[in-house]
Amino acid sequence: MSLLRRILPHPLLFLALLAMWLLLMQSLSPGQLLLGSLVAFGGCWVMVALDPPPVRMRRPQAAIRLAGRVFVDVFRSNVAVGRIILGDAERRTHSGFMSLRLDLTSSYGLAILAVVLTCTPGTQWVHYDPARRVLMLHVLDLVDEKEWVRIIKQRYEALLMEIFE
Amino acid sequence: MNAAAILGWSITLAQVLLVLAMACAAMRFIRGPRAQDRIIGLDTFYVNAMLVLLTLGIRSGATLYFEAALVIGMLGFVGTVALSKFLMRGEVIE
Amino acid sequence: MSNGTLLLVALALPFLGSIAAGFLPTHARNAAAVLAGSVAVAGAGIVVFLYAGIADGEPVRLWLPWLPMLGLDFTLRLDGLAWLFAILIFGIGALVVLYARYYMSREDPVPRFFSFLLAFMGSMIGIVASGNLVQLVFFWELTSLFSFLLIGYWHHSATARDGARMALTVTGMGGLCLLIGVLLIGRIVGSYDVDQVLEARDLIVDSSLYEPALVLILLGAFTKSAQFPFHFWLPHAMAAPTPVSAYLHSATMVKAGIFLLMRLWPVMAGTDAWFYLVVPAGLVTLLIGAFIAIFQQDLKGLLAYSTISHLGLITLLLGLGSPLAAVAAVFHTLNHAIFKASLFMAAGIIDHETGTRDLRKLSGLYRYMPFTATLAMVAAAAMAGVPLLNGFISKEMFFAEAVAEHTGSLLDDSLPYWATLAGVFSVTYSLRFILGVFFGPPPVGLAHRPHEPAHWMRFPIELLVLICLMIGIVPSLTVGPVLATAVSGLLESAPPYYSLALWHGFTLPLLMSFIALAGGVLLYVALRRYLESGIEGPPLLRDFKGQRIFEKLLVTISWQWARAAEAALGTRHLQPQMRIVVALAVAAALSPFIVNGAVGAGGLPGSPVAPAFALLWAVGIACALSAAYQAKYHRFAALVLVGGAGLVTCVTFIWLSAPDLAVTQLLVEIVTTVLLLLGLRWLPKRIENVYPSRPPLKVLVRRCIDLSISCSLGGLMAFLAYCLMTRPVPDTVSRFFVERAYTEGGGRNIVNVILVDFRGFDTMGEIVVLCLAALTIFALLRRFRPAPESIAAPEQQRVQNAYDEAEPDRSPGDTVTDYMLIPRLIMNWLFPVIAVFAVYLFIRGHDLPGGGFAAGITLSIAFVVQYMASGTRWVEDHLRVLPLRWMGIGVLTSAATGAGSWWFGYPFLTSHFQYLDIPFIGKVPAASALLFDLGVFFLVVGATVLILIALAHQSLRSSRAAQAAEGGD
Amino acid sequence: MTGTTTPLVEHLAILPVLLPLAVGAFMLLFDERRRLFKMVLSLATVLALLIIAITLIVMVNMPSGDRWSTIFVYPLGNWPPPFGIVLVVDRLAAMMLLLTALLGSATLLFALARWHKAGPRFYTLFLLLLTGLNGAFLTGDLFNLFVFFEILLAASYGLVLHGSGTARVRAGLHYIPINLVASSLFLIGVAVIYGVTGTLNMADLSRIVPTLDGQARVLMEAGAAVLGIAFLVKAGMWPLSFWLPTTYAAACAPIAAMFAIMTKVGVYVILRLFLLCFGDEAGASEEFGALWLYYGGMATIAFGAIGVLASQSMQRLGGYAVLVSSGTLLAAIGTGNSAVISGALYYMATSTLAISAYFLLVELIERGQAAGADVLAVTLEIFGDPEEDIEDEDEEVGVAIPATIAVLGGAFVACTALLAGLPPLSGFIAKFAMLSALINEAGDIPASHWAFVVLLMLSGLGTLIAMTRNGIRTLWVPAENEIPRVRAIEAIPVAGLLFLCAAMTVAGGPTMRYMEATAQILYWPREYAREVLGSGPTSPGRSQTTHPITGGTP
Amino acid sequence: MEIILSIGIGVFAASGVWLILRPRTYQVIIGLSLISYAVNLFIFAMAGGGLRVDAPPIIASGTAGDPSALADPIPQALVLTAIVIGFAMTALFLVVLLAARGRTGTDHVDGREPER
Amino acid sequence: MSAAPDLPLWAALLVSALVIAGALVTLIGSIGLWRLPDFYSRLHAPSLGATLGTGAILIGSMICFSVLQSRPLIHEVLIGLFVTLTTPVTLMLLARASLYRDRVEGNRAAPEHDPEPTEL
Ligand code: NA
Ligand code: NA
Repeated sequence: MSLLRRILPHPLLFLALLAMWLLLMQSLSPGQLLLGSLVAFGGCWVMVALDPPPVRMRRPQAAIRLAGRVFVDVFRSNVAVGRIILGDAERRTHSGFMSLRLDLTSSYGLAILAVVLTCTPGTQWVHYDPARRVLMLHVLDLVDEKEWVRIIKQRYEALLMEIFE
Repeated sequence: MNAAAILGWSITLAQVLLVLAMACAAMRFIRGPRAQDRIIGLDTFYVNAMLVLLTLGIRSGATLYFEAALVIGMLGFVGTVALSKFLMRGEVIE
Repeated sequence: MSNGTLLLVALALPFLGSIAAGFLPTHARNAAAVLAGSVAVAGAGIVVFLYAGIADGEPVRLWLPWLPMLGLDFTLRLDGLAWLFAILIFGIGALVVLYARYYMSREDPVPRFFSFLLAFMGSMIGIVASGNLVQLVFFWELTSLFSFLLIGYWHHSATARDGARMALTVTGMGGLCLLIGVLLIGRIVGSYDVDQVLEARDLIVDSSLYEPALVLILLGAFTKSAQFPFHFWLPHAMAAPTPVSAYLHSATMVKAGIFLLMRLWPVMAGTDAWFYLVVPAGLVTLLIGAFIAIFQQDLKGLLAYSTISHLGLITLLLGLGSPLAAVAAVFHTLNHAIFKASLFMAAGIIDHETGTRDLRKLSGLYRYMPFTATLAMVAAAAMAGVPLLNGFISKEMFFAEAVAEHTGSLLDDSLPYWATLAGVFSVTYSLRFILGVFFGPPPVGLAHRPHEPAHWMRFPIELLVLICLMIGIVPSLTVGPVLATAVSGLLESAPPYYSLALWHGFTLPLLMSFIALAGGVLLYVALRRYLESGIEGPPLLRDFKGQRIFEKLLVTISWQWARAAEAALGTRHLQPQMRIVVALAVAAALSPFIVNGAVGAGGLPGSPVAPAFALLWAVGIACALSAAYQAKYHRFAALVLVGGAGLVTCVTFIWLSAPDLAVTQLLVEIVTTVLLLLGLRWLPKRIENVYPSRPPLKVLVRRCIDLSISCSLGGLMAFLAYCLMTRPVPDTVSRFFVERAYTEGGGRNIVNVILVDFRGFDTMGEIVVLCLAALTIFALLRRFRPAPESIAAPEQQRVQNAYDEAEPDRSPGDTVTDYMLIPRLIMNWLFPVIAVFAVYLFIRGHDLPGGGFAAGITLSIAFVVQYMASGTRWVEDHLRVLPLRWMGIGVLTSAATGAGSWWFGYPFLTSHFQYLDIPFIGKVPAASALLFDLGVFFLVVGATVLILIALAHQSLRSSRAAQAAEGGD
Repeated sequence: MTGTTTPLVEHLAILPVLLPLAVGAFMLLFDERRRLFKMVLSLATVLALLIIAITLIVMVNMPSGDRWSTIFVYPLGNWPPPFGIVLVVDRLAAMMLLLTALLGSATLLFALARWHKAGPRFYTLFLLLLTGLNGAFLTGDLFNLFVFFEILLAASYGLVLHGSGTARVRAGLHYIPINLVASSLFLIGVAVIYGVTGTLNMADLSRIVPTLDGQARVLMEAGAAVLGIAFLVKAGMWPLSFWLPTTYAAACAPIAAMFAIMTKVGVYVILRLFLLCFGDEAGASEEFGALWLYYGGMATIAFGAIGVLASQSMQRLGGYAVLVSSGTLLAAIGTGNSAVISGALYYMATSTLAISAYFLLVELIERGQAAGADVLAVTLEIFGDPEEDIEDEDEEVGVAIPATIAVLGGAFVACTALLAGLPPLSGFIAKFAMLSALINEAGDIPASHWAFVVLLMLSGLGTLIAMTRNGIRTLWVPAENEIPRVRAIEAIPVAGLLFLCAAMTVAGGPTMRYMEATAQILYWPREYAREVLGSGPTSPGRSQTTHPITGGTP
Repeated sequence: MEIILSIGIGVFAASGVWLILRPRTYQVIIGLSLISYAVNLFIFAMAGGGLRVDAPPIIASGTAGDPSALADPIPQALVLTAIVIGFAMTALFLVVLLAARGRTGTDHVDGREPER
Repeated sequence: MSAAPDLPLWAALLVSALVIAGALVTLIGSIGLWRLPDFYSRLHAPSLGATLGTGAILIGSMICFSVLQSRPLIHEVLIGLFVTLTTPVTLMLLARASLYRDRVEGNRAAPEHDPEPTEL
């Protein structure tokens, strides 16, 4: 394990880069595999120089569940937001800021949460205070704040904590 | 009406819609009123333009326009990040 | 050694001597004088040696090729006339050198003086010995140049400087006219060769260009010889050391004009135009010079005006156009040179011994320096035309010519009276010179008691006065043969009969001489009181000072008018220049249409309009117009808007089949945005709205002009673009590229193959431009001095830091850390991803959109992203970037790839490609062009990173400077 | 290896571009502390350029076959013209290369006394400027010309700003945007010409222009006109030249001296393209724009002369002298008379050398007032460049000897004579050659020629007046001023340049003959086109199928 | 398409020229950017064979290209070079204007405020 | 209109539907940019195009090219991935920046202090 780490410092990154290379080249030929491995290997070593916080993924299968949830939510909120936009003016005035306390501390987990919340139309990550562990959001349809807290904490945070902590 | 024509017309329609979307975004960055409005307009403008490129690619039937779309997808955010950071910090690189 | 070569030696000697003298130590005055003296003596010796042949009527000639295609060969030609002048130049030159050795003070840098003097001597010889008129002008201008240096020799004195400048300006101007005149003669005759010109009288006189040529040549001659109205420079040249006055302003340089008139006399004189141009000039000069000379208070001024007058006399004689008058002119030239040089030297001695040249202070010097006084008196008598002295004979000849009939005009008929009057004046000023200086009470207030000078200083005067006497008493024995030779040289034919006898019986000229002598004495007596009152200048002409007018004119034209004209015709502002450039470009582009009629659109049908494309451009146009509108007060908005316009351009490129352009444009767009933002940091806030209510009318008019200029250029470009896009296609050279890109360039992306192979040289140039821009930016930023308002950290940072400081649980910098917390993580991880993408773009470039440039920019964006995410210090702690090295390696790689083809014997940049069969991998294209592209990649990374980072570093530097300033307080 | 290979000597054509480029880039690899190494290297490079230029002159001057002169065509990448880019060495190009090398050697030597320390990476900038100049003179391709123009401009921006300081930055603020606009015009012109003719090769262009139909010809002329404006901005024609005196006055002495050839690039290109495209064989487009050049040139002479008179500063005077020189050349080209042009070529060489010498000299003369280096700068080690500013002015820059002022004075007089067209140096011969050609034109002398003659004379007179005024003010008046300290390596370049002018006088015959032959060849565009286009690729048949080096089939 | 592109080029150029005739350095640099877009499009429009949709000059299969089926690659190559040079010059001018702002205390193009 | 590629009818219809749907969603998002009343609301608009709009068009593109070249061509996935990863970065930075600006300027649009965390 440690030998592999010494030769290949970020195996996940390596795989991702190799996949990216093969996708870009639209080919699975041995030549491209070799070339892609070389490039990905170089990329990993570049990353070593940047010294990122270590990634520890405990339950990769949870990640797939998360992806599914997000996919569904994104679709749903697309529809919801589209209605708000096209609907009458009154519907567009329910937006507002809200905060919630997060238990998640892994920076990767936070990053994914941020991406998810921001990608989902209707919620916008504004600010996270790591000292107080408070996340501030802007929500387009802020009728029931508790409902939003529930969605975030139960649908996403729990899964993320499962994956990263 | 054959398949190619259907596809051709749909793509034309899609392009008109997308360029209209670009126009909306452009109106936002032309009118403002605030700097942040302009940035968000530009960001949307970039994404919409990328989609236009994709439709052009579909119509041409060749993957030659992919790189351009990928450049927007991967690096288009750099400009807007710089703009946002400038608003927040008054400086892009500290 | 042939005579021609000897002549060349005589010409070269002074110049060589001049150079040698220039290298002598500053105070080596004996060595310099010996050098100069030996040159002059040797020259004189050579000239004397050459006499025999010339006297036989055969000029000494030498021809060396120089510029044969322009009719200018180095030609020497020494005939009788030139011989006479040459001997004067060397002979008097030798005496002046001897004199100067004692005259010049120990403090003066004498070698330089002798150097100039010798150079001048050589130039004079050059004039008289020229066998080619252009060559004559060449030496002519040289005399102007060296006389300038000689007059200005004592350049600490303002009079010397002004005198030198005036002399140069006037004679230089004349020289330029002379050049044109000579060129015209050359056009008429078909040659500048003196021999040929002298044979072409009919051609010249009958030519329609005769009058212009004559006027121009006379301008040259008159300015040099100080003829009215160009006479005023000569008195001011008296600020020169006296040896210079004696040499240049009596014996030689002023005679150059006379020489020129004599030289061209056979082919130009004798016409009405000649007579009416030359005679009046000479006459007025003769009279005015003599008249003003009477009233001079400066000894040298008196001599200078008398010189002017005598030059006028000679000019007048030449103007008459008769051979006998020409004889008289030659003779008087010789005589004047001799007596005037001695007089100047005498004046110099007086100045040297008494410390002044002011006639009001000088008096009764006879008792202190009787010998010098006697010599001066004899010379002055010669000047006055006293019998038994050389001046008498030539003046007698002048009177005779004045009486003689030439054109029968009123001017001709009145000449005897004017001549007599001039004679009267000359007697008067000669008397004033002698009586004023040597007689009367002893002088008062002199610095020291005057005495006789060193003997060798007086020797030249003795010699010259001796010659005066010899010529005056036995002319035909002494000067007769020489004169005859000179005259035949001048006339280019057998001389007329003339007699050099002293006594011709009781003739009208004798009577005129007598009247002149008596009248002169009477006039002197009459004017005595007036002169002793000490008033400077003549009664009638006192307020009319040519020099003053000239100076004023010169200053007005060459300074005040020039400044006004420069301001009126030019500008030092950028905006008008830009307006002119653009407007002229539009005008120039439209001119062919105006001349040839409008051109319509071509016949091509044009592609059908896609509605989305039209809409896209509506957006693009809106972006551009708003950018134009907003750029003044809303910089940030303008930046965004330009980004929008750029994106529309990108989409257009893609739409119209140019993926490479789109990729490149996009990448550049991104980098440019970051760059401009980096710059915006250093541009302090603009003060809003200069014109609170309505801009003034002037501004509105200017805006209207700008608007029309910009619309016209826009319209022009649109028009040209439309015309050309709808024109049927010419068979362009791209057919070649399209057909060969794959088979011979080894790439499917033709654009990329063009860039790295067909036109790889362009790309190499382009990366050099990028390299240069980066280096310049780097250099400029090394000494960057930010605007005072922007030195401090931006307002946002100050506010946020203050907030962090105020909160108990936060420390400064927390805001930004929190702000960047998640973006930073993502952006860090993007680094290898973007880098891989860059590699992809690079490798695929030869076949698909991409290539070295796009890859390079992409990689540099990867760097910039890190800088933005984590800050300069952090990035530079983790990634070591040496942009300058990258740049050097990049250019070298490209160049070395190009030069690699030499090894195979092919021209630079000849590419080579091959498909390598690698086990497991299969066929891999390996083109040398890829290596070339690698160089491009390196350079682009280096240069772009250098530009961005050098700019980003300014924040660090200024914060460091601010800290240092705080620490200092 | 197949096919014939290029004789080694033919690669000489690329060296004037490649050598300074490679050395300049090479020096980027070393940090600024290795100054001696860089000095030696850059000096060796300019000397090599000088030798190459002389060799090329000798080579083009050799008769080849039935002709008395040789044109070398160097097909880059071995692609045959008009498709690939070619370098063309003819008499004119060779002469310009020599001038550049001469100026380069002189100014570099001068700069090594102290100016090289005034900013980072001086040597690279300087050598790349030479690259740009040489490339512009050599290239036979219109767009490649643009690229080299940009190289030389980019280098010149860097060098104008070299040493920084407010005046230079302010000058750059005008110089750069104006040239950027001119470059845009350049591109528009090139694009139109390509759109009409479908080619970028100059020789090909000269072949195509006479065959264009009416509409195409008008469009082509419009493109050429825009292109012409771009060149005229660089050549400094009035009223496109107001930036020039300010810029030249602001640049440090060796750079201003090197810039003496920058306007000549514009003139060179106009001369070349004008005669190639609109010469005697251009059909209906013959002499297009000649009147513009003629009267514009004369206006430039007038404005330059006025400026020379109106200048208080010696540097500014030099800038205006550049304008006079440019105007003279432009008007001479506008006459369309080959005799005038051969005189003008001689004049070009002379005035370039003279102006260069003048700028160097002025700095030496005015050394007393030299502004000190000012700014402190901090640099991060990241660039591998230590901070090192130009040393204090107290540093010994030369020995003050009493003769210095005399030497400087003598040099100043020589410059005056050169610029005013007075003997004994080549300025007189140059002016005489042009005047003689103007006056000896067949038939009656037209009034416009008289105007040109008068302007030539008056500009000479104006220069004489102004230069004596300034020379007296600086060299003769200040008796109390300190004698400037001058180093030998500063005096030698000035002396060398002036010596060259003297040599051009003495060897007037051969020099003038060269110019005459140069002018004549410019009048035979068909000959030029045949030489350039006729030269195929090095190995026979490249344009058909085979690749020069055996490669695999794709 | 031709007429649209022509008008677009014209407007870009006109806006750019309007800006470079303005007195503030920042306006000039924005104007130069717009002009360079216009010029690049102009060069691009000079393609022999006119504007082409869906015909990028990239050879599909490994054979010699067919000139009539592909867009003219030369203007594209020229524009690429022009883009790079334009970028370099924009960067350079930007730094010069910053330096001028710092040294002269004004952002006027003449390096000094005009006297009113 | 230049010809579109020749797909089988089912694919053509599918691709057309996806592309038009994507474009429509994107347009709605951009209209939101125009119609939504304040900046923070407008922040939500672009994510329509960045998610569903992009996704639909990308899938259309993938189907199109896979059918055309008769092999799975899914490199467009990368575009979706990067858009998903990078758009949030911009929006997060922008949202926080405007919050700062509004607070400094005292605009009503932004709360003066963070709202208290909502607890369940
Ligand atoms: Na969202
Ligand atoms: Na490429």
